[in-house]
Amino acid sequence: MEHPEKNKDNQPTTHHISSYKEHFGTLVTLLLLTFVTVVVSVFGANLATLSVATALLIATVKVVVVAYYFMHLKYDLKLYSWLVLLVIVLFVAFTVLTAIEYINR
Amino acid sequence: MYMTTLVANTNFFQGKKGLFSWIFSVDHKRIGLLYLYSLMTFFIVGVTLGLLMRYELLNPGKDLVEAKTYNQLFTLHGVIMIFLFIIPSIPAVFGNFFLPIMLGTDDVSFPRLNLLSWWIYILGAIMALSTLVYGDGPADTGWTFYAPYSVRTGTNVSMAVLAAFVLGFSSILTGLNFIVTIHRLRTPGMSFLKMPLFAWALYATSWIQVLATPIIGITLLMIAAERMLGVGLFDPSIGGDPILYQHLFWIYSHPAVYIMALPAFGIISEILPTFTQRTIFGYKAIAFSSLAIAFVGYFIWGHHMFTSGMSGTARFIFSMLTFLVAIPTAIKVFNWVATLYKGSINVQPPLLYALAFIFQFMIGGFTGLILGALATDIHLHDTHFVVGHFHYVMFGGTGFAFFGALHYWYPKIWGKMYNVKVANVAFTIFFIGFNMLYFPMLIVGLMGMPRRYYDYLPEFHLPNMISTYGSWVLATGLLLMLGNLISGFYTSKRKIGRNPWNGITLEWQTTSPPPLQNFDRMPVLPKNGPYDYENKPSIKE
Amino acid sequence: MEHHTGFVLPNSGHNRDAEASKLGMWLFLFTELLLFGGLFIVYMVYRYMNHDAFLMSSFELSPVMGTINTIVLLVSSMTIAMSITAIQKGNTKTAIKLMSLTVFLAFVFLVIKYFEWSAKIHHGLFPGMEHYTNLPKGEALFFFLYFFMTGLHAFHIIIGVIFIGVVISKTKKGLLTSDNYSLNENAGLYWHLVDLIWIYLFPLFYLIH
Amino acid sequence: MRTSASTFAEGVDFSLYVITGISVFFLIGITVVMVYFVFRYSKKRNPVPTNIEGSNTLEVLWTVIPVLLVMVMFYFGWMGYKPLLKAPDDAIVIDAYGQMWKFSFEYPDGRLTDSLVVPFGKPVKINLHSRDVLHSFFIPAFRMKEDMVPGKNNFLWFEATQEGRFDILCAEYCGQLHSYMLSSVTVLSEADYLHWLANVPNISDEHPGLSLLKQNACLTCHSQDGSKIIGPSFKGIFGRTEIVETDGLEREILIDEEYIARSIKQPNADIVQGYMKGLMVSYETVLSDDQIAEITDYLKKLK
Ligand code: HEA
Ligand code: HEA
Ligand code: HEC
Ligand code: CUA
Ligand SMILES: [Cu+2]
Repeated sequence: MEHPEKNKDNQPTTHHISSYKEHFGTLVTLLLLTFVTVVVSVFGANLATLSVATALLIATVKVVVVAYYFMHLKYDLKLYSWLVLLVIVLFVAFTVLTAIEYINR
Repeated sequence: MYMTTLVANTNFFQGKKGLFSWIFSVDHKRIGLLYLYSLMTFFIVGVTLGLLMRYELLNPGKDLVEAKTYNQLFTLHGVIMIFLFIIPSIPAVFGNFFLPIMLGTDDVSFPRLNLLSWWIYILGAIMALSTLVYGDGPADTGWTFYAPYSVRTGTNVSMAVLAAFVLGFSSILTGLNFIVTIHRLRTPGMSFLKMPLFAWALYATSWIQVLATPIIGITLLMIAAERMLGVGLFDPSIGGDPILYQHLFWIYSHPAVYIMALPAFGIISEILPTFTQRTIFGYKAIAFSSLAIAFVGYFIWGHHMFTSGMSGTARFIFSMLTFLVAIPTAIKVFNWVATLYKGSINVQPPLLYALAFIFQFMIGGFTGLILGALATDIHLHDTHFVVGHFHYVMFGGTGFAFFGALHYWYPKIWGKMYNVKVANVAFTIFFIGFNMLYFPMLIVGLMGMPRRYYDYLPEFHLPNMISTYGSWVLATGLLLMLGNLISGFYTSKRKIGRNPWNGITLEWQTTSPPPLQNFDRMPVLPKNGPYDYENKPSIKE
Repeated sequence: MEHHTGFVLPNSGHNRDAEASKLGMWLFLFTELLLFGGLFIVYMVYRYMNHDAFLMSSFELSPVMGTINTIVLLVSSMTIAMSITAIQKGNTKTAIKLMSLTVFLAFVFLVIKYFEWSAKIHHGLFPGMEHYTNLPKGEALFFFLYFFMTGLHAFHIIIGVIFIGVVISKTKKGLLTSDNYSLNENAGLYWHLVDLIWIYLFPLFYLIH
Repeated sequence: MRTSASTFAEGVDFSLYVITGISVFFLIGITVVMVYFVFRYSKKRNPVPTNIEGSNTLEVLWTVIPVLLVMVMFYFGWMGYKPLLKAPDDAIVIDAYGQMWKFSFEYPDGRLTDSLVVPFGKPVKINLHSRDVLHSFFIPAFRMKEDMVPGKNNFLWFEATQEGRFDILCAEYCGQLHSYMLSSVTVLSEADYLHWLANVPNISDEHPGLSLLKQNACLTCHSQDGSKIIGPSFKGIFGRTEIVETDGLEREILIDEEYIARSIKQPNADIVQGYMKGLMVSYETVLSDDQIAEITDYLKKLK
């Protein structure tokens, strides 16, 4: 949990510059995933709830990609990734606890 | 870029003068005091409403007001006390004033955001109080705004929930500012594990403020939307569910009770070492238990809904987790008591408040355990036992810690001193009045008197009467205490040095009151942790 | 200022600290995520309780429009990310162009949204309207949530546009440069958040058939 | 503490004693130690403090012991509560309705009452319903309560262990007259209960319209003697003219059959001057047209 010592002119400690190519690659990945989602949901309609689960799963993958590359988590201090994880854990706990109540009614 | 160059011999009261230099100041100390003055104003309004309620409950039947007015009274009392007084109280006043000083820096990370959060707070307060004078009257729903009643009643619920929404933003901004400040601005050499425990407590609190408040924001917004658009979002006739509202409300509002409690724990952890002149017992245990409380506190909201018809599984889980949250609190209490062991104890008003805190918070906590157990909560839910419980933790706990802090840091903030003898007398009256007011509520709750009752059955009369008399004793004590503090401004002759209590944290190394830049010389950290009295740096005037 | 004592506090809240503003931004994003999180919980519970009605209603929405908007937002996310690369490399002009492109895409998103909404409102599906009030159990909830969540999301888009607008003008004035770009980064983070939320809104409302 | 008059009460009281016992022990113990330390180590008696940083043994001890103790508390709380989860199959089933601000009960044979009568020593299951907002069905002597939630089927069951009459209170805030939402449960010996079921007449010879008004709790808001409670009085209502607000516009109307029916079905369409919107809920799904006609007929007679 030690915080990074700032260097003397108070610039961000993380200097990584992502390349344009990396950003473009990220976009292509995201578009592909979107395509898969649409295909699964529109054409896999008979899978019913399963298609929702898949769609959400893919959405989660997309979110991770956006956060990791576009939002620079990959190159930032580990602290940020841990905090994002904390928020996700909390949200999942809220939904799971609420769901337990409704499913067992 | 610029660095902070310090100016000697001017304290933060000097320098710019006039109202505007205060309400537009970005100095954390002035903002802290702005909060103090506004907060005390709302507190007086809130307690006055409380006194009126107690007067109404003196005898069965009507004593003072109509049923509807009574309902509006307790709603406004709850809203003011929760959102305007106790949630901001310690963080916004003492956190703002002392956190940067204790960390050895000159301000919070975002000074302007800090000022903004005070303005938002005032805006929210005006919105909340505006219902008194305009529209269809203050809400009459209880501070919980339970649907569907809150959607149906003709009183001005929309304004009240929007006010709470706005106040949430103020709370979030304070929390955000503190987290960043703690991460970025600790003085060199102060690692996380060398931070004062008050900073630790605020750190844990801030995480709750940031991560829980948005949920209630959106929920209250839904209530407002529902009323304005005339749709029944929580209405079963269109497929909604009133219980869902309760879940969302308590997902925030249970963690919120630790927003109220954790900073108070921090205060106690500061007062005890100072007045025992020894290091705190179990520093790490106290520091980490704050984080544990904050974390576990997120998962136990269901204990407010044990009688709402939740599934057995959910009741089982929520009840069990509720008991777990008592453990870190227990750890704190034991460590505090152990800190008294072999100290050199100087009994002064702040210490009295701290001891009363421990005693009353225990009563509050233990009644909390009784409520957390399923069988007993089925009987006690929504009775005056609950009212007794939360006044014990909120007023007997946080309220007492707040006043303890006020007595503790008074000489530092103003460079003056109140009359200690009068303070001790006021404390005694306050303490007796408090217990006389709230203990009977526990009894009458066990007897089965529901809360939010304008009128009650004759068998509940005696405890209610004692309770109302207690409220008058309490009021006497409070008035005496406030009077004593205020007259200290005018009558104090003694010039207060840097360190009247012989404290060890950094705020005692600077002048009283502190200069605008907080320090007139470089603060020195004790060698082994913040409470290392054996290697206490000597402080020259 | 007045007379100096000649010593300086090492860490000051008045210093420019890029890491601090980034941390602050992330914390703010967390609050936004949980704000929508609350709505997602509402969505989850009501979908569970009114399963068929939610299915029925989602047919009213056009997956084509939804997909186009998803693509628009993803591309805009890339352009803003690239604009940060540009400013880091000192290519101020490119950065401004990329940010303007982001703003343009945001408008495209809003225009499409506008047409979608007007079609729904035309059918009287907006909460409080005649047809809405007579909807069967559950469907009214779906449309309330649809308007509330996409509306709140659109509101964030507008805020984001303003934010990026401010950054563009500051960059133009030369206030933000290759060694002072934390505001650019923060605008980027905010914009990605808007994208993140849409990534979930899209399947939940448009694709659940 | 009140009398305990149900099998459930024993479980509640027992867990209460367990938790209170442990709590009082700790409360007194800790307070005594604290006060003792303050005297023993006061500045006068102990001028030089000793710095003790902590003790891992103690930390473990005072983590583990409370964990065990709270688990004991949890266990008794759960065991005391568990019987409530499932009602015995042979329980007598009674439906209870809550509405602003009245309880009413429906027996299996269709008998309607506004207070509860149950046999001694027999399991009774109460299905809880609400017609408007949240209420809570609370019998302190039985130590039980459960909320009445619109749109949700909650229940509660008990076996009375004492004959007599006990209070029923509403324990969930439900508006203006929340504290007057009272009723009672009378526990009769089985023979008396059967006698009550068979002989005490259910429907009295009062006007059917009046019975409907009573059953639906109209009279908690509307008086029959001209006094103003929550809503306008029913006295002389038929044929009177008054000012109402419709969609924000004021207009004068004459109260006739049609207006009364509309007031019952869509109470918020016309708001009588001086009264509040949103208090009265629609009875469209509760009262049939025939029943509304009965009510109207009765109201006509209330001069
Ligand atoms: C400052 C605020 C605060 C705090 C800190 C707490 C702390 C706790 N609260 Fe409280 N509570 C409220 C404020 C607070 N509460 C409010 C406002 C309400 C009502 C809201 C409303 O409906 O309007 C409420 C309501 C409430 C309920 C719902 C009651 C109902 O409506 O039916 C419950 C039920 O479980 C509960 C439980 C607890 C528990 C278990 C703790 C625990 O954290 C307590 C832990 C502390 C201790 C246990 C004491 C110290 C420990 C020792 C001395 C060591 C020895 C310990 C052991 C051997 C275990 N609280
Ligand atoms: C920090 C929080 C806090 C504090 C400090 C208090 C303080 C008090 N509260 Fe509090 N109370 C709540 C938070 C708080 N309350 C909440 C959240 C609720 C739930 C609301 C709901 O149900 O929705 C509640 C509900 C509540 C009820 C239950 C209502 C019901 O269910 O029917 C009662 C009843 O007696 C009560 C009484 C009091 C009293 C007498 C005080 C006393 O502290 C007041 C003591 C008074 C003084 C110390 C006065 C000193 C006087 C002056 C300084 C000036 C006086 C001037 C004039 C009279 C002109 N409160
Ligand atoms: C919760 C309180 C409440 C209950 C219960 C209630 N009403 Fe009302 N009622 C009101 C209020 C308030 C008004 C006036 C506002 C309005 O016109 O809607 C009103 C208005 C009326 C009117 C129009 C009176 C006039 O003078 O124009 C009629 C008729 C009426 N109610 C019938 C009933 C009947 C029949 C029932 C029971 C089946 C009932 N009410 C139950 C509160 C209530
Ligand atoms: Cu019904 Cu309170
Ligand atoms: Cu709680």
